[in-house]
Formats: sequence, structure tokens, C-alpha cells
Amino acid sequence: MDGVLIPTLVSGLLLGSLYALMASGLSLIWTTLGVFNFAHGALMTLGAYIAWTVTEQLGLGLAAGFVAGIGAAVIAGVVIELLLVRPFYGSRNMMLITVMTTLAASTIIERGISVIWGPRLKQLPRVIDGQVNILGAPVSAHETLIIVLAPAVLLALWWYTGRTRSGRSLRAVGQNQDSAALIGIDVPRTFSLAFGLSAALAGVTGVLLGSIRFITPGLGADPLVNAMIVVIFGGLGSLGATAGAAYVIGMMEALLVLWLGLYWTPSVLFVALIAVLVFRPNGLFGKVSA
Amino acid sequence: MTRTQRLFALAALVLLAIVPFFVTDSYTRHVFIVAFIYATVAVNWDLSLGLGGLFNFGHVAFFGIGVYTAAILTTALDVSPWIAIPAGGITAAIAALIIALPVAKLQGIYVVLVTFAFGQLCLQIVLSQGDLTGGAEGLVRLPYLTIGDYKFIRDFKFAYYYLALAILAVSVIVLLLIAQSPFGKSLRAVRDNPDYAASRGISVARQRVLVLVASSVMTGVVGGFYAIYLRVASPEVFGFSIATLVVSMVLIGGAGSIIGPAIAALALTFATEAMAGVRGMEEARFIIVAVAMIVVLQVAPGGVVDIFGRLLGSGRKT
Amino acid sequence: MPDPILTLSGVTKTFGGLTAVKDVSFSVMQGEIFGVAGPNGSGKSTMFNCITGIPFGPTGGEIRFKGQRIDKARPHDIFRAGLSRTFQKDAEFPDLTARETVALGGHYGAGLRGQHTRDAVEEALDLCQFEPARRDMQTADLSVYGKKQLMIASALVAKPDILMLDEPASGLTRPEIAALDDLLIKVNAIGVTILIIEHVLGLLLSVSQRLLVLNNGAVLTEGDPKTVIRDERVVEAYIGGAAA
Amino acid sequence: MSRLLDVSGIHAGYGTVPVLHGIDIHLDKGEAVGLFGPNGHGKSTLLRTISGLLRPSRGTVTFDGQDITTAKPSAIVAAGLIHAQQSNTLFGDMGVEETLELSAFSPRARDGWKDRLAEVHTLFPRLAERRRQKAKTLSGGERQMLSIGCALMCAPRLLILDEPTLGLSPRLKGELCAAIAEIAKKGVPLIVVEQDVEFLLTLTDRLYLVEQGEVAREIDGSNAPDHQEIMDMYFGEGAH
Repeated sequence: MDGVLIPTLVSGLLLGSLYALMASGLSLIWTTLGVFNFAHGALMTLGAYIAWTVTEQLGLGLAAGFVAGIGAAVIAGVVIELLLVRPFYGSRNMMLITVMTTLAASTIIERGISVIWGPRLKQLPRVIDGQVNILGAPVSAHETLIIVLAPAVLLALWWYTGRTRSGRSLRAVGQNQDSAALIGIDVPRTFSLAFGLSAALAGVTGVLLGSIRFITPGLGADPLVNAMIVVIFGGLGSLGATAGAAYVIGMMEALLVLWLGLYWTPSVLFVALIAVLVFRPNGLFGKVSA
Repeated sequence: MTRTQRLFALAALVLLAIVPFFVTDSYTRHVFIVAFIYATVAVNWDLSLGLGGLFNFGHVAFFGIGVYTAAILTTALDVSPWIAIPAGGITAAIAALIIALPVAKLQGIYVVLVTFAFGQLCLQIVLSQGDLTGGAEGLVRLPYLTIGDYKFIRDFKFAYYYLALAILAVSVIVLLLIAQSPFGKSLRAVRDNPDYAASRGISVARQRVLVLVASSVMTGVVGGFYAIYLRVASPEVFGFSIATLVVSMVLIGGAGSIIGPAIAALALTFATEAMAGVRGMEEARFIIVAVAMIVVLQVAPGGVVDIFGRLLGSGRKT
Repeated sequence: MPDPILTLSGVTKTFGGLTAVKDVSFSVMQGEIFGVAGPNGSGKSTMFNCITGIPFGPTGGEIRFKGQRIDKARPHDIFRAGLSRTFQKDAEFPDLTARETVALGGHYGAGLRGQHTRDAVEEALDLCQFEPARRDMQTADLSVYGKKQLMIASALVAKPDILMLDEPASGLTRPEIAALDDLLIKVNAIGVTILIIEHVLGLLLSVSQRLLVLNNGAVLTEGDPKTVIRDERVVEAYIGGAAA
Repeated sequence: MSRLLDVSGIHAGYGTVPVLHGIDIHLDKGEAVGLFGPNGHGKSTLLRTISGLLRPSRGTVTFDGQDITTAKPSAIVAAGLIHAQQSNTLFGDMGVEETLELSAFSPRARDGWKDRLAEVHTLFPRLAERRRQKAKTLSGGERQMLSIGCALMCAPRLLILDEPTLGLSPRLKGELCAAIAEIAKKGVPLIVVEQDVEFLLTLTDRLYLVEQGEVAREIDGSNAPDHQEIMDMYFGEGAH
């Protein structure tokens, strides 16, 4: 058993790290604006394509590719906020309308990528080559980097929203927009900030994933769905709950694949999801509203 | 539903019924059939989304379930297509009941997420259960419809055209009846003011379960028809693109109006089919539909029917 | 002495660290008009919501209606059991006509069908003196008083044992308040017990047979309206210590 | 004396429902005024319009010579016009100290924020005791204290308080009234909305009675209503 268990746990950790990066970006926008960004996966894909173009086509190296990929995601995120979310502030159906506009944005970006880059598979080089030994199991250095980087990014985000002025203003706007405005916080600017930051997280995930999977226009769709399951499990309320749920789901997925095989894992995950929601409508770690 | 609207719906039905006598080429009839199929999915979605105010984003999965029910029954179990098509309605209703369990209790965005995730998980299951579903390649060479020796594909799809139109007409008539019934009014009440509705004896959770199941039946049936008509089942039916296309039909047509989404479905299907014929537009047409939906949401959140309503001075929909 | 129809014992409702309703106990007797007064923010509406389970019942304590516990019941079951309420604001189905709105209560609340529903709808609208010409108008287009009448009619269509009114006079003009006064007396005369909360005291003092005053979420005093209103503590609760 | 705030001919409402029908109020430097009147007649709407949360359909708001009618709320706060809302729940999941620190947000408020925090703690010692507690766990009175404390952290040049004693016990109400009187004594210009007219009369120089979206009456020392009049206003004529 030992020979299988450790690699499974490592793969669970890797999945959990990717989901945590994705889901924390979704949760950041949700807690600040009450908008669920269905284009989050497409932003990730866009980041990966731009990084590939700069790294491979223009030959400027991986570092430049990373910066360009993340930057492109941020710009696209801010544009989405300005054009597709801002016009609907204060609308009674804002949550529903923005689901549709961001869904449309994801279609536009994904199809746009198909038109520009075509259907051929692409891949980014790895940040670090070679292998690392974790508890006797060989793991690629790149995957180890993701496993280490994700908690670091989450910690940085936690520090930022808890300790800095602008980070705290994000939380304040999320909890009470009127009160935030009345202590002098520029609410619309804070919205742009939230979208930009979240898109940066999507970009980071995209460029990291772009070297362990093939880059296709649908690169972001799969992780987005898994990140959605994470936020349903964890509730959308807090960063801690979202991160916790990400690792729980990542581990569950890896263990289910080990025990039941790839065939039944999605169905079992979904049944578990329904069961959780029947008994805890606000998620596994979510608060039950009074 | 005013008298004018009822007359308009009747006139439209008569008009569509005589179309095959003027349009005789197989391709144009095919576009009509596909448009009727999309329209059926859209109007049924409008029942839960527009009338019920339930943020159900898994509706297209009911369609996909109908598609795969008919495909699996006819290929693996040799069931007659005449039974396989309605069977799609039954499996879709069962799926709706399962998804309704958590959805009845959930609020806001969680309804969107769970229903959306449901659709994506259907896709995952179809992909992983390749022995039964054909995996990513899907199922092909389904049996076609016949009555006695008459094959529906003959006479330039003449019979398929009327069957598709009949499914759409039944859907629209049933939905208009539902909209005018106490049940339909209770749905609008729950949508607009759930607290007030509950305080008048309406169980919000129960109406949500009912509306999900009601909207799934004809959607599953038309899914079964789609599979039999095209003689294939492919996992694409669970994808983002079809969901975005159909939701844009509901929105552009005007959510909650039933007739509006039907009109929008016909118009959008013809528009996208026309664009598909232009080189370089195969991908871009989806972008254009997405942009059109955003524009409608910005300038006329009530959709096209709302615009007509304002032009005619009646002010309010239905 | 008639029997109590609705009894609250030790009802408490908290939101986080805030206690909106504190240990409230009282009984409403069969057939009476029972008034609840109290300044803004005294917990009247919260208490109302607790009784009718919207969105949830109380955090602590017990509520009995016709002898049955209802503090954990769901709102639609509470209405079907014969306890109906109105809302202070936002209470309309903008997409439905007046007749359709009232019919919903008859259909889902009292299980009426077909002609029975239609008769009950007209009866309730007549009782509330809702203008016949406006009965097929969209609710959104009605006047403020029209919406009030409609809401009361939709509560009465299921022939409830008790009608609970949440600040019915807010936003009404003086003649409209006078009409409302007459309406409540008429409704009470056909045997409907009334529990009314109101911030404006004129209407409350005119119709109530007994009056309860809430302040800071707790019962301040209870008794004959004319006596209660002279209570120094009540005056102080409304307009401050300096005045008392 | 010069005008600090001039609100003239304000019409505003929500959607198609008009609430304010041409309100005029003003406040001179160093002055304190009170607003009172029945519920639902537009007091809170007026305050939202002044602080920029609501755009008026007609009329102008001038603060210290600047037209702020269409200014953003954050710019209005930066200019020093601070509004503490009625039953303000602030930021439920944020700690008391954290909220107070964040409230010194605009550039002008950042200077000397530590001194002001100390002042707030002197005024409301309970906020110092509850430093690390989350806002949603506070009692009603503590929430009001935090709300006023936050407003003070914004370095107000004009402070607007909307029903600061709403729903409080007499003891807590007394405590808050004393604190507000203390703030007024320091020379911070005030607009206070209250039901307690007699408290307003001790605190402020002038009162406006707002009824049906209009100023129904302006009251100063010379035409102050007597006890009977106030009783009539609330309890209806003939109640006593």
C-alpha cells in the first residue's frame, strides 16, 4: 500500500493547491462584490496563452512570459469588471445578470483564443527541471514548487486582507458598501482592485498549469468546475474555509481515484456534494444564517 | 397573456405549419428543425428561470440526459426510438428531482453553482463511462424514426419537421396554460416576493421542486428527439457553448414571457446557421451571440418582448 | 373570560451580539383587538416575524396558537393553520392583478378551488371595500392605500382566526387612516381576532381593546390603552427622559 | 458667521417613488441643528442625499463653499462631511480596533489618527475593552458607540448622526446622549436626527421638523414647542 499511498497524497496535495489558488480568486470577488466570475477559468487560459507566446514564440524567456501572462489576465479582469459588471451595480438582479455576462465573457475569451491561436496544443517549459524526493516518492520539482507556492500565496493574501489598509478596505466593502463609502473608501475603485487581484491569481494558476498540462482553449474549464465544487463545499464566505475545502476536495479526489478509479470519482464527488448541501445549505464550513 | 398575444401565437403556429409547402430544400428544413429543438429547450428553461425565478443553470443538462437516454436505449438495449424519445423525458424528470433536493433549500448563488456543477458532472460521467456512452467520441448510427415502412428522413425531412414543430407547440401550449394557472401565478409570487408568498400558504421549497421537474420533462423529450433525428449523441451537449446560446435565447427573447424565448430561438438559430456558412465565422458566431446577449442586458434587461411591449404601449409583459 | 388564541412565553430573538427581542410573554384573547406599541427599534417587527416564522422563528421561548406550538413551524403552514399577517412594506406581487393576488391565498392557504376561490376573492375584496373597477389592475399600479387594502384582503380570503397587521398606517393620509380604522372594526366584528403593531399611536389607541408596549425589545407594560399611554415609562420611551 | 452646509431645493427618491419634495436646510459654522419628525417621511433619505449615497433629481448641496451635489461619497468624506447611519451594522466580521483604524481612511484623516483613537477610547471606554471583538458580536449600544467612534476617526468637520440612540435602554441612551453632548462641546458642528425632541433642544440651536418629504417647520429658542405640543405630535391629539 505504501508505494501507492504517498504518491496519491502528493497528487492530492497538488490538486488541492491548484484548487486553492483558483477558488481563492473566485472567493475574493464574491466576498467583495457579490459577483461570481464565470470567466475566471478563461482568464487563466488567457494567461497561459500569453505566457506561451512571449516565452516560446517571441523567445523572451519564461520570466518575461510569466509577467506578461499574469499582466494580460489582470488587464482582462479589470476590463470585464468595467464593461460587464459595473453597469449592473445596484440592479435588483445583479447576481444573476453578472452570472450571464461573465459566462458570455468566458465564451468570448475562449472562442477568441481559438480564433487567434488555433487548435494546436501548446505547452510551457517547466520552471524547475528535475525531481524531488518526498517521503520516498519521486515528485517533479515543478509540481513541488506549486505545492509550496500555493500556501505561500494564500498566506500573503490572508496577510494582505487582514493587515493592510487597502486589503482591509476590500473586506469592508464586501461587508457593507454604504458604511465603507461613508468612511471614505472609493467603492468602485475597490471593485476594480478585487477583480484585478483575482485575475492575477487566475493568471498565476494558468502559467503554472500550462507546463504540466497541454494548453488548449478549454484549459480553464475543468479547474473552474472543480473550484466551483470547492466553493460549494466550503461556502463562499471566507478565505480560510475556501482554502480548507480546496485541500479536502483535492485529497478526496486523489483517494477516490486510487480506490474507485477514474470512472466513478466524479459521480461519488457529486453525490457527496448533494449530501452536504441537503444537510448544510451553506456549505461544509459555511455559517448557517440566522 | 393578452388576447393579442394568443392570436399572435396561433398565427405563428399556422404560418410555421405551412412553411414546408414553400420551403422544400432539405437544408432549410433542417435549420427549422434545429430551431424548434432549441426553442423547446429555451421555453422550458424560461419556466424555471423566467417564471419561477429559480437560477437554474443546469437546464441544458436535462436536454443532454434526454439525448443520452435515447441514444443508450436504442444502441445498447435495442429499444424502439418511439419509446426511447419519451423515455428521455422520464430520466430528465428523475434527474430534476435529484437536483431539486438540495436546490429547494439553497439560496442565490449556491443554486447557480450546484445546478451548473450538476451539468458539468453529467459531462464527466458521460466521458468516464465510455463503455456505455462512447466517451468523448459519443454514440453514432442511432436508428431513425419510421412508421411502418415510411422513413422520416424521406421527402426532405417532411415528417421530422412536423414532429419537431409538434413538440415545440405542445411545450408552448402547456407552458402558457401553466403560466395562467394558479401554479404559474404562485411561481411569479415566489419569484417576486418569497416572504409574502410563504405568508399566503405557498411552500417555496415545494414550488421549486415542482417547477424544476415540470421544466425538465419536455426538455428531456426533445433531447431524445434530437439524438434520434441527428442519429448521434455527443458530449458537447453538456458544454458551456450550448448553455450560453440557449440562455441568450431566453434573455434576448425576454425572461418570463414564454413566447419571447421561442421567437429568439428561431431568430438566433437562423442567424448562427447563416454565420456558420461564412468562412472564418465558425468560432466567431459564438462571440457575436455572447456580445448580443450582453448588449440586450445593458440596454433592455427585459429582453425583446419588453421592447415590443413598450412599443405597443402595453407596458408590462404577460 | 375568553380563551387565549395566541400565547407567547419567554420569546427571545438574537442576531449575533444584538438581542432584538428579550423574554417577551403575553396572550391575545379570542375575538379581541390587541395593540402593540413601541418606539422605532423597540423590536415590534422582529417579534412579528418570529411569530410568523419569517424567515425563522424565535431563538428561544415558546409560541402557541390555538394550543399548538408554532415556533418551529414553517411560514406557509402557519398561514394554513389560520394565522395571517400583513407586511409593512414591499408587500406586493407586481406581476399579478389584485384578483390574482387574493386568489393565491384562497388556493394555497385555504385549499379552495374554482368557483369557490372566485367567490371568496370577491367576498374578501368587498369586505375591504376594494374598488371593483381596479380588481383586474396590475398590483404595481395601485395606490399606497389600494395595496394596503389588497394585502388585508389576501390575508382574509383564507378566513383566518387571527389577523396580524404590521404598521398598517405607515405612509397613509389622515382620511385613509380613518377608513382603515373602520375596516379593522368591521373585520373584528365578523369574529377575526386582530393583533396590530403601530408606531403612529392614533389608530392604535382608537381600535385596541388592550395595549402592550415594547421598549428595547422587552415588554414595558400591558393593559388598558388609555391607562397605559399615560404611564410615565411609556412617555419616556417615546420622547425621552426630559419630557417625563 | 458663514455657511458650512447649504441644502437647497432637494428632490430625491428611490426608483420612481419620490420621497423628498424640495427640502431646504442649512447649518452655519460652529452650529448644531436637530432633525425630527415621523418615520418614513424622508429624514434618512435626506441624509443619504447629503452624503452622496443618493443622487438628487433636483436641488443642490453645498459644503463649505463647494458644490458637492454630484460628488462621490468618498470625496465628500475626504472633505470632512461625515455621516453615521441609522442602526449602522458596520462590518460584522471585522474587529472593533481594526474598524476604528480603517475609518481613518481618507488622506486628511490619517494625520493624528492615533490621537483621535485615544479620544474615542476616552469617550467610549467600552470600545477599548472590546478591542478584539468582532462587530457583529457587539450589543446594540456598543454598535452605536462604534458607529460614532468610526465617524470621529474620519476627522469630521461636520458630523451627521442618524438616530444614535435608537432602540437603546434608558441607561445606555443617557450614556450616549452625554457622549454626543461632549462631542458638541468640543466644537464639532453637528446634525442630529432624534425622536427625543427635548434632548435635541438641549443639544442644538435649531430644529427642523421634516414631514412628508418637506421641512414642515423650523424651530429655534423662540418658538420651541411646549410639552403638550410634543405629546400631541407623537400620541395624537387628545391622548392626554
